[in-house]
Amino acid sequence: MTEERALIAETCDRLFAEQLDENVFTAAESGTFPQDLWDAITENGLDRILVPENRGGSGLGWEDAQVVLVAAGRHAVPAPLAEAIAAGWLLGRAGVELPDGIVSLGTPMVGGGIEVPWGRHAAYGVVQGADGVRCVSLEAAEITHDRNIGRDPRDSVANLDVPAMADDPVRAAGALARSCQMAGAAAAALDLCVDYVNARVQFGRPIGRFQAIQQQLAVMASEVAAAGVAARDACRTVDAGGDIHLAAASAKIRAGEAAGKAANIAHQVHGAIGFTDEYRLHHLTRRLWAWRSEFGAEGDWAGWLGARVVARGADNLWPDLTGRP
Amino acid sequence: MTEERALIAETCDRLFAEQLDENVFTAAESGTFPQDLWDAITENGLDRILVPENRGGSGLGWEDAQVVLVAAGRHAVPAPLAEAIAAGWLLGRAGVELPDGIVSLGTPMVGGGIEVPWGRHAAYGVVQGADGVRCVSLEAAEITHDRNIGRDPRDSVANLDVPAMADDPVRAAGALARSCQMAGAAAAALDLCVDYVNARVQFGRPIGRFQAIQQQLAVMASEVAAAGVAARDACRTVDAGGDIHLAAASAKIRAGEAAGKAANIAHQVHGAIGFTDEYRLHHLTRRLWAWRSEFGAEGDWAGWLGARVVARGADNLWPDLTGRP
Amino acid sequence: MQAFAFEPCELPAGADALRADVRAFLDAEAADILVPARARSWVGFDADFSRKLGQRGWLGMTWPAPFGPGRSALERYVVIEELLAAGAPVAAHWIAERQSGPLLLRFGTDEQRAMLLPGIAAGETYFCIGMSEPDSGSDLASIRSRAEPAEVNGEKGWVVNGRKVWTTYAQHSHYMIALLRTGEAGENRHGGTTQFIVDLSSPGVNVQPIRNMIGDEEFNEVTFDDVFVPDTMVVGEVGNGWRQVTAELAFERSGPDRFLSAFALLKALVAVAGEKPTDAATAAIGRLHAHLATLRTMSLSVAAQLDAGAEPALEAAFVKDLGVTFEQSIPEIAHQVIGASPRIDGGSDFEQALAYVQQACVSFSLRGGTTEIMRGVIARGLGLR
Amino acid sequence: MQAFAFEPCELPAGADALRADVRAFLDAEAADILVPARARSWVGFDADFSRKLGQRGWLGMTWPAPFGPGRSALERYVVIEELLAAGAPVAAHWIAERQSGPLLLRFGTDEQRAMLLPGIAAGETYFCIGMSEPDSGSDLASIRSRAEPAEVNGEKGWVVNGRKVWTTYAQHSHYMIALLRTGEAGENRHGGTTQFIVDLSSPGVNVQPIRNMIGDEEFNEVTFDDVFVPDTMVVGEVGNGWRQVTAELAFERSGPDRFLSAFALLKALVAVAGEKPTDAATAAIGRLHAHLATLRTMSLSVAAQLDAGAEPALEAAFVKDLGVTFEQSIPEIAHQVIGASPRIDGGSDFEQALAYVQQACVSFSLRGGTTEIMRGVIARGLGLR
Repeated sequence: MTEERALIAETCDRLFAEQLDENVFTAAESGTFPQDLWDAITENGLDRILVPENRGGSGLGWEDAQVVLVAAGRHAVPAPLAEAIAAGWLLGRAGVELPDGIVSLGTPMVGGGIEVPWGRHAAYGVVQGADGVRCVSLEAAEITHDRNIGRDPRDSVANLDVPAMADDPVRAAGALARSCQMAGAAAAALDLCVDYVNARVQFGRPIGRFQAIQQQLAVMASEVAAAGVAARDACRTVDAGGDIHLAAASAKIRAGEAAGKAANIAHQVHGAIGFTDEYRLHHLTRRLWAWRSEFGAEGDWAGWLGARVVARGADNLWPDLTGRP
Repeated sequence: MTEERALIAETCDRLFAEQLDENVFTAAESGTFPQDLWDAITENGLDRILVPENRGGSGLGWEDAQVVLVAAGRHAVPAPLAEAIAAGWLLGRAGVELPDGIVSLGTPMVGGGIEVPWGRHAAYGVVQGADGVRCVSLEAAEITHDRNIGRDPRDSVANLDVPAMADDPVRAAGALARSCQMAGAAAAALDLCVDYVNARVQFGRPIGRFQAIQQQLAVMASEVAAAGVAARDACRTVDAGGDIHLAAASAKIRAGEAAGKAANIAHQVHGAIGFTDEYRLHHLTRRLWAWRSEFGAEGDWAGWLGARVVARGADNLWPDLTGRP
Repeated sequence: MQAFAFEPCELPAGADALRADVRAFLDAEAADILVPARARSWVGFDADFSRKLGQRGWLGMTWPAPFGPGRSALERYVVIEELLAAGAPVAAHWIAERQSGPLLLRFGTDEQRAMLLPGIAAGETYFCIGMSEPDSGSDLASIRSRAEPAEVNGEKGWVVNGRKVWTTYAQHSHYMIALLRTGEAGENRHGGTTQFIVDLSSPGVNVQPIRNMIGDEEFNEVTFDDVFVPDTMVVGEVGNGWRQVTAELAFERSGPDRFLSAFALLKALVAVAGEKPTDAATAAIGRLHAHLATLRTMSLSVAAQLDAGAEPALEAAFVKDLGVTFEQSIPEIAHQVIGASPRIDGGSDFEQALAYVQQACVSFSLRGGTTEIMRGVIARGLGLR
Repeated sequence: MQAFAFEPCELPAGADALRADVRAFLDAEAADILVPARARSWVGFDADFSRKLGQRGWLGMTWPAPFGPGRSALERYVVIEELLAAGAPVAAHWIAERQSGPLLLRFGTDEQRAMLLPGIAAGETYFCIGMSEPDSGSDLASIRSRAEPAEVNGEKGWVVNGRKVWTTYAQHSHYMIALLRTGEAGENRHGGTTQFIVDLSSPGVNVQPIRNMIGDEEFNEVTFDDVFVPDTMVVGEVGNGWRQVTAELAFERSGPDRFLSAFALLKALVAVAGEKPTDAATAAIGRLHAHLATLRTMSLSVAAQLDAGAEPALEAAFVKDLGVTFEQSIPEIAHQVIGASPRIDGGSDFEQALAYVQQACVSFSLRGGTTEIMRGVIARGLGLR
């Protein structure tokens, strides 16, 4: 990792660690916006990391944003940071001015209307219109409040419609951001597991000495490693000018599957303590389950990617795999 | 198990153990019909267990046939016993005379023609015609020889056509027979595994003492138990007048999945010795992989059964599950 | 040769009529339970509902007179599976009726039976199980909560000190069957423990609900500070706790609660697939149906064997391990084939059931022994340990 | 905090041109290989093909002059992955070029290097690995085949007695790098072994092919009866065998052969799905594509780190474990989504590839350490052992 990115990672870890404790989580998960956390985020420009410099952002790339998003995942950050980062990239790419205030992402819902994560707190939502990406004000929006399994706000807007497009860059950017968050949350869950099994003693020895536990954590670690590589690989592809949908598909499929496996193994290894509210694990695992299904679950993206691979034909399978920038 | 069935099981085990050795397998798997084995089978009337008594059979039910088929699976019997048993039931049920000689099953192939296991050795094949089950002579058939992964003959007849029916009782009877065979072969593979891990010493102790091996064989044993119950349950359902397709679907789905898991765990636990020709395991595992895909793989039957469950609707899900005879 | 005993069993003659009665009862008493509540299955707590079950004679059905109608275990099985399939709230009486009652019938005294069984059968006296401790989860033999012989106000008994944790619904229970240390564990580590009936209203008992990650308060921490338990409340033999507990555990490992905990979600999945059928959803439902049918047949077989006095520990362990694997696969499969993003407040029945079961199912493999422990039991049954 | 080092790596500038060369070479030399043969991947044995690779300078690419062109490990990676993706027959030179050559470069003597490296680079001198023994599979430290110091006709050396088993392609190899016991294992059990270059044409060497369940003769049993091995054929230090072997194993755990062994079947699956697309097949292909792309990036990262002199043992173990799990999932997925009943003589390309890989894939997890061993290595890397 370059020094620059290492510095970003350090800044994020310190900032999130300072800002987040059980009270902030409890408040955020019952609908109170974590304003102090958000202010610290905006003061450090984390939300505008992908906004071009001439528009007040850091003008960095997805591989830098990935460091912020992985840290956000590690700390289960209950704030619309991923949405803001992706929105910044989408508007910057489309040459659309980034408004002040919280900007989230809007994607069409089955049955009409759009879903906007943190919609109740957001001033705008970036949507894919017929003629490209638009920034829509949510001021006059009829917002229905709801939450995902992570108890983060997942609101919907009935009176705003967006044509359901096959390739929706808002959905793809959201999926790429979620892939990075999942890689971070899964890695943090693994750290909790390793510490727990080395500390928890049963039958006279740390449960980490039992081969069954070791083999399960080895599987979890492999999945965590794969999620991290898949997310970063996709970010590098986009930075190098590659197609956002192809990149997001690969990352969301691999990181989403890893998220499910990591969350389930983490709970199996922790036993009852992992199921309690007081113990940290659930902040990570509930969000892993939620994020898997947002901006397209693995099944959706696998169908999309598979159709393209099949259409390209067997003879192009290997050349395409090696041809990517 | 009733005494009667225990006696049948004992007879089969003894007969198959006497008849089968490496030479018989090698000959059968390279196309020579195991005539001695077959004669012993027919002399004991095992092939006619489901044929009504007034037609020269034992007039017993599928739950009795299941005992023979499980034993055949245990010993990886390389002969058309399952086909003959199913054919006997189909013809008996349709009131069609059972001809002399080997009677196998014919099912339509994608692209035309019918597939007849052991076709080159069979005198007849039972097929589902437009107006019910028929017994077709294979004398004038143009038979193409081939083999499945178990190296048992899987021949096809180009100049015999059968209308592809949604519900083909020949396919269902074949699937039910294969489910019983798989239950037996998986159980035999488990016995080989338990003996091997208790004998094979590494790092100074039998590898069966390693928790990772124990947990894997526990999973294998659960699958073997489930396969046995699924196959027997289906046979009881048919004996009680239940629908052959519903029964075969449930058994083939559950036993097929168990077959795949059991074969893979068995090889993982055995390591290199399990991969050799001289060691017995592959006679069982190759047939488990082959039988999974014959007379409808799990995916086909799951789609068929799922469509019916969905059509019956959520409110009938539980009543239908408990309503079965 | 490994031989697994899953002899098929026929439900007794009156089973269909009984089943119809229970379904009628449920239509009357539990029709308005919303799907998300049904998804809570046997953690749904409703004392009124339990009392009504008692009035119908469906609690303690298999107990001999004078405590129960002495009906067969398979008749009880029919009642239990209908209640679970409907997601009826059975938590209040669940432990008392399934475990504590049978324990008292087997190891209790006449006095204990007379005092407690009627209340359990009436759906009014609730029990919890005091086994796990902060430092004794899977390693149950290492428990440290102690009962010292003592005499208080001229009554012989024991003074109890210690801490039990993860005790389901202690906050709603009248009694706890507590496994306490009364002597040294000894060579095989399984000695020196005794089961006591602890009246939770006794002075010195403190029950502290533990909020779980879904926000429910199902688990509790129970602390004992010099709690007096009279001699008359010892269950079975002093020092014989381990054997009495393991017999009890084998009994509760194979019931329909081991594979029906996620049934409400499976049912919701069938409904959703009906509205918008896809090949993936249809095939997944067909596969799950085959698994469920097989599990039910295995579970019924074990129930019949238990009824006939056998102790099919290996077969019960198969049902538990296969059952919990099946339950925990349902939210994963629902995610794969429907890919909906579950909203936990206003989402559809399917979304709410998926959101609940996805979180709750990780705890399904903790009750009555974790997956590793169960597979250890199976490995022992195979002769590997 | 667990930090896994998978820094991304850029392929060197000439990689694309090199890739085009290899593809052109394959079109000319391996175009007519049928799919079933391609499915055999790196167990395809063709001395002629190996020699042609040698002539193109594609064997021992990374070796320093005078033995090789000293090209980068990533350039070699491009050649290897193109050969494997095409299912070209690389078995003849495979062990010699990937493992024995690098071992000699690192631990060998100038004399050994001069004698053996040119033949390997030319694709004419083939090696096999003598490690496992009948009673020493995963527990490599327990090997018993011995080398005793001796002098024969005035030449100092060692007399070897014992038995090696599961030795891939010993029947086609000129030399074996044999790990033999030359002293006591000692406290940590890893002492007292030494690596020798054994000339398989020496008197007293007996090579016996072992037919495998697919009918191929890939494994062999090699017995040594008083075989004389001169001192000059000791590799590295006497007694240092274990360390030299483990360094060698880490090196070969993360190459493209760890996840491309079933590529011919994946390619056939894409073709079949093209003819008769179903949702299930399409989604499965999308998922496998994502897994394969991720594995390749991880493997390339490890290759770059090895090239820079690092020893990423944990990262290499991830690639092996994920890679073999990926390979072994392909026949299972093909069975689930296509459900064809593979015929092994006249069946379609897809059926023949499925039949072969379904049987062969169970052996993929045996090479270079079983799954349990690999996950033990990972657990150690996590600080659990």
